Amino acid sequence: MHHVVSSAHILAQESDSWINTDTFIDLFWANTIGGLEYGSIYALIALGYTLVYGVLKLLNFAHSEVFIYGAYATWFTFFLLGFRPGPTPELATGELIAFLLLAVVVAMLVSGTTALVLERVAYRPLRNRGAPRLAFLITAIGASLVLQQILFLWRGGNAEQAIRLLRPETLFTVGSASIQNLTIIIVVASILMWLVADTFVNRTRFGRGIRAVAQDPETATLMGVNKERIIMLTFVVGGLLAGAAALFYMMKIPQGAQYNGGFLLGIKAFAAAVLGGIGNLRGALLGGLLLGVIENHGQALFGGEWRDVVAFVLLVLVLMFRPTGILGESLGKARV
Amino acid sequence: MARARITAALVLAAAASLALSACEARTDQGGSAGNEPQADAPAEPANAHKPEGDGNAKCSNVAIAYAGTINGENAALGQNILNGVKLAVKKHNDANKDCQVELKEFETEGVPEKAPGIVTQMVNTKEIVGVVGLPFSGESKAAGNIFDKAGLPQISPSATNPALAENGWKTFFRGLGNDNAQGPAAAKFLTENLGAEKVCVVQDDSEYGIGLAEAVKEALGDKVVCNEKVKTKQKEFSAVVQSIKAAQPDAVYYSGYYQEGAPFAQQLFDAGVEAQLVGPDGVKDVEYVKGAGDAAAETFFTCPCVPGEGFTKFAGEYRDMFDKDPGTYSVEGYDAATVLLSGIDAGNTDRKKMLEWIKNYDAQGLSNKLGWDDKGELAETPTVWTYKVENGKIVRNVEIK
Amino acid sequence: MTTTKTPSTAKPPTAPWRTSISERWNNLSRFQQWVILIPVVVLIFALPWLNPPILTTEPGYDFSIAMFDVARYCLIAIGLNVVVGQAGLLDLGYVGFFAIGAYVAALFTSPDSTLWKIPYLAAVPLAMAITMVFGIILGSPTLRLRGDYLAIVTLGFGEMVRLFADNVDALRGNRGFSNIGAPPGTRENGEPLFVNFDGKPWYVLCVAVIIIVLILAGNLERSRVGRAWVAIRDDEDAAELMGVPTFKFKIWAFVIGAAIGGLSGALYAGQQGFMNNQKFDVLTSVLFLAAVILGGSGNKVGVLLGAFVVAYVPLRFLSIAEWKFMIFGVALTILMIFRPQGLLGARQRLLAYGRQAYQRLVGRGEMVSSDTAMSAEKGGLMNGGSGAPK
Amino acid sequence: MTEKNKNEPAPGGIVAEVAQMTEVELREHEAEVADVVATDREFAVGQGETLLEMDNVTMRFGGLVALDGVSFDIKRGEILGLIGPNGAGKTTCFNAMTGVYRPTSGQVLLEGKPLGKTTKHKITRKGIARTFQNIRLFDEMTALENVVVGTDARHKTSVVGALLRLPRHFAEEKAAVEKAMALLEFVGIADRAGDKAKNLPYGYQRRLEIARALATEPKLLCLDEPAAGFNPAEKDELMELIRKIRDDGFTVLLIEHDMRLVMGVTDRIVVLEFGKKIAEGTPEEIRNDKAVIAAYLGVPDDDVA
Repeated sequence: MHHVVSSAHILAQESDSWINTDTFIDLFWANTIGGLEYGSIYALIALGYTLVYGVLKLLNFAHSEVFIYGAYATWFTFFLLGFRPGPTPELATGELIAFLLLAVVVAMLVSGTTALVLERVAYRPLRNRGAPRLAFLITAIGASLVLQQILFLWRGGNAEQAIRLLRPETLFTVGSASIQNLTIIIVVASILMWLVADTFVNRTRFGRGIRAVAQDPETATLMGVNKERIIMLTFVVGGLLAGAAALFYMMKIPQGAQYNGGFLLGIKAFAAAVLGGIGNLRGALLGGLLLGVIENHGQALFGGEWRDVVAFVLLVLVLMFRPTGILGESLGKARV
Repeated sequence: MARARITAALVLAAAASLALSACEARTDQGGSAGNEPQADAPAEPANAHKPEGDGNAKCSNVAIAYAGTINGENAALGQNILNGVKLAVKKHNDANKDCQVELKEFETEGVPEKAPGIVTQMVNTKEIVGVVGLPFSGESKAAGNIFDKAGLPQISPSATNPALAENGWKTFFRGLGNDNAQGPAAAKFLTENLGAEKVCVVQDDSEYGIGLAEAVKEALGDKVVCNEKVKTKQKEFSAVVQSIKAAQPDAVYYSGYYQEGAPFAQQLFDAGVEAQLVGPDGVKDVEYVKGAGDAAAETFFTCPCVPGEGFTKFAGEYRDMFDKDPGTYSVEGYDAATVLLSGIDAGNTDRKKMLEWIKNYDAQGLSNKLGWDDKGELAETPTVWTYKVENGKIVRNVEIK
Repeated sequence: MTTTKTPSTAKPPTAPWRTSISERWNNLSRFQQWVILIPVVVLIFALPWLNPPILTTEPGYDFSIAMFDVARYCLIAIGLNVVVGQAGLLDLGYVGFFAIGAYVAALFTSPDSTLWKIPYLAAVPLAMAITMVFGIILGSPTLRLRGDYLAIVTLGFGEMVRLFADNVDALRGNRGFSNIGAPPGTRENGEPLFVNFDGKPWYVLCVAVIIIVLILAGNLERSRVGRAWVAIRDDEDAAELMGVPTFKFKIWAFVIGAAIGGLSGALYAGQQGFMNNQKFDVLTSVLFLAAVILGGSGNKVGVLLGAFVVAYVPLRFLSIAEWKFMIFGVALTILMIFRPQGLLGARQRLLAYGRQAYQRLVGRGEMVSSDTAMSAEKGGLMNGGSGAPK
Repeated sequence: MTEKNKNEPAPGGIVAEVAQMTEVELREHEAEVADVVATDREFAVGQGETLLEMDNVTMRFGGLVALDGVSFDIKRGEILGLIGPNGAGKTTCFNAMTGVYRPTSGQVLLEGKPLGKTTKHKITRKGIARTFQNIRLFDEMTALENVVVGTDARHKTSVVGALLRLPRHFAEEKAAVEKAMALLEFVGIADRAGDKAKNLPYGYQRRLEIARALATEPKLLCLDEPAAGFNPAEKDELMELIRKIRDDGFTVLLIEHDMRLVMGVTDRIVVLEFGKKIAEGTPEEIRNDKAVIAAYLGVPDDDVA
């Protein structure tokens, strides 16, 4: 990190110090809270990567598109409810909750369906043919491209115009951080979603199936687990969570519905999954939150334009020095 | 506090401009009775050149071309221009039965990478005597020398980067004012009209955004209290917003395009920053108004473009043909095409003659007085107008004098 | 010994048309091959002048420049094929090397850069050298990873190159560099020969470069280096245990791929005359990858074909240009299901002495892969390592 | 290859040619082949000296102890059998020798020098080669090329040398192909030299692995269950091949389940159980060893002779 940034500094010929420790200290709480907010969204998307990786040992590249379909679903839900781009409408609390719940259900359904279709159309034929590993990865890239381009050809290259139902308002401040209603909703709801997912995987029959297949597909099959059904289920669960993440993201960034808008989030969520320990549900949560916070502090230190670089560097460092992530693997093995 | 002061300044400015502007009543397409603009939009100049000419032109096998984004990124902007050109060509061809000018369209997707291939093809197409394009500064840079080499004149209806005219290209003409005009005007608006003492300048990474920001910063001098950078396609601006919040400016000038401008404005607004936001022509688009949500109503725009709502006839014809309102640079596209068409009507059916024709051109267009200096800049610097959002529409505010 | 003498077994049936072409070709002597090759090469060189009616991209896009674009993609595909096709390392950040090459050429020749200036022809090898250094820098930490992880890390590195181009002021972001240098030479009228509005000289230069690179890459392929790559691709652990220094050869693959990527970047910057930070995104990397995979990774003719399709189709059919990513995305997906080895499957000739050896052995030029066109067997890149995900 | 073969390829190729040879010619041919196979090796030097020594090697994986203080040595020119019930640690032992794993404690010494942190490919160059329990050939390469990869372990052509085709490249390539062909004949699969490894019959693949390992010119050849999946006739052929390899001066370490094969071909046997060495001796001694019998008797094994 030091090396990377210092060389950039020389090239940039900046006269002032390249590390803004003042900003870092001044905005510590603001960045921490903001980081948790983004981090909880990363965490939900990361769960999708982690589940699929755990069960199939597949980096599901197209998961970012599963997410962005949820974002579009959110937008269209708002649109069909009669809301239009422009100023935030005044809504009664009850109405607001009802609309948001409707949106999250639609987004989850759309993302879940997308994930299911992806699995059946793209990955299953490969499994049936016993295709080699890299074929899956290339298919994932191809499928990601196709899903993305469907949106591009249908909705064009620009982001959908912002529709927002809830105006962020500062409730109270902690140090430099202003805690907004949106922050609380996103963080709390994400952690709730994660809890549900964790309980599902660790406490239910289907969850046991998922863990069994992740640990040893062959034995699991011998023990009467229907592997194909478990794989489908895994994709769907990942999709549902991505759909929920999409709603939260759209509440935060209402301009988020853009055909290629999932890519960066997807990469970061994957980085989060790896950081926490891929295949590990708790790792996804921890990695997501941590990445969000580190990224925010990183941009305070080095400047906003380096935000994405921080995430990539983190990903590379983790893979190089601790490929099993912080918590290590639990659903399956991390290294091939 | 700041807001109150700004409002007061605005009222004063508005009153002044009302007093200065002509008093003839005009129907206003855009605003309702309660939203009278603070300055009148100019009407279609009576002496404006017309693409239809006198209707007696004779020519054959001659074409003009549009090159630029059509379906690529930022396609809306390209479509606006192309439609303006199409309208001009249609009017010309309808009026002149013996001079049917063909309009050839070339898609560059707005990327510099494709420009040389496309432009080379254009210069190799002999019937093309003049080109409307290229819309963006990057692609213009990549291919301007090809026009120059081939002697094919190009009138850019929207590339405002000043450096483009400094390449010594003899075929480059700019159909509108450049950022050097807009920058000082914007600074003037910020300090005088809005009374801002502390300004944050935010620039994107485009040729346009950087150039304009430089011009604005130079004119603002020590009133610039922070200078932030954003990137094309960026959607998340927390770092920039935090820095601006910390700098506590009276006003923020966003030098970039609406795609990033809209979410930026919204996040600035959400964070409770009360500084007045001002954006340039790249932000002045209905997409911004829809994209920025609550923040849009609080934004001013500067633009070296004349308010189009006075051009009722043009707007009507445009709507009839394309079923939508003219957008940013539609008028400029129309004007540029008219220059070329009138040249053809005057018998300038080869490139050399056309180049001479444009060089010597001196007539009122719909938007600007069109006549060029040696570098291809408009000889008469066009005025810069400010705009604001009212009821979800962009309406004119004041002319910066 | 007698017990181990097994009668010659019948070869598995092969698809007659495919085998016959490649086999017939390989049965020809070097001389005969050249007799056929030379006219073909001459024809390829002459393409921009011939401007054949059906092939032409006009009136939408200048044909000579289109042909240069195609040639540039071919060069890129050859470079990426070394990494992906030969060594089986899925590199999703290849555009990074391309970008570095282009930036080096721009930085050392464009008047917009503050660095000292050198002639374009000196900047090209410099670009290659610097990209090779970057190949080592990026390769040494990442190449210990495998499969999916390698892919994602290379993707990360590619993005980082792009972000540096965006963020570092000296690289001028979107403003870019204009008047990038070009090779010397003038026309009869004293005008410079290499200009951005005439693709012909650039095309000839690029094709010449491609031929040299193909010969050199072929040399590598038919040496212990090429064999080591294929061994690594097939089974890295086994290769290591058979004495192949796998890490070293993976770095070499990366570095050689990087050099070719840098070379094509420098050619691109020179031909364009202007370049900025656009178009170095992951999508472009995927397009490069599609060129390699579609044609058949590991097969030089295949990747040339793939590169031709990827570069040429959007220029020839400008009306569907915006569909290109869709089309290639669908093609990749379908191909992986039905024909993972690509249009032309991998077919190596790994032995310089293979020809004689096989001639002695079976009395014909070369043993050709007995894969049939119908078999969806693993091929090329598609046989890396540990089998399908369970 | 003989001069004759090089200059006048017979119409049917070398296989047909060999098939037409008389008994005497065949002997001569075999001798030539063996000669090429054994090139550059100190043939029969220091027979009986210690070649490889396992010195108190312990391997731990988490809580599992796969090898527990195992010590034995392998002498030059012998065939050593390594046996034991499933999970006794035989393959772990192999992996520790070939550098796949590093011992948790203890060390492996080759010709008196500890292997220490030597990387896998360097261990191969130092003279230990192996085959795999589950065949791991380079599927996309021809049989011949697979073997040539083995010979490459001894080659010195650099990447630049290969790129520019410097003289050494040609010399090495030529020698490699000659030697690889000879090795294929040696193990008896030369007739399919041009086939992709994945298309070879199972038995051929096993033999090809042996040829590939021999190509690295090993001092010690480790065979990991080479007879797995063979029928009795094939096993006999394999025994013959292993003996032939030893007779050519190689040292062989053999892991095998098939007791008949192990007893029939080895000079000495080391028995492992639960990661510990329980016995060591000649086949005769092992056959009568109480500990071994106890270890094996629990599991009725038809193969125990």
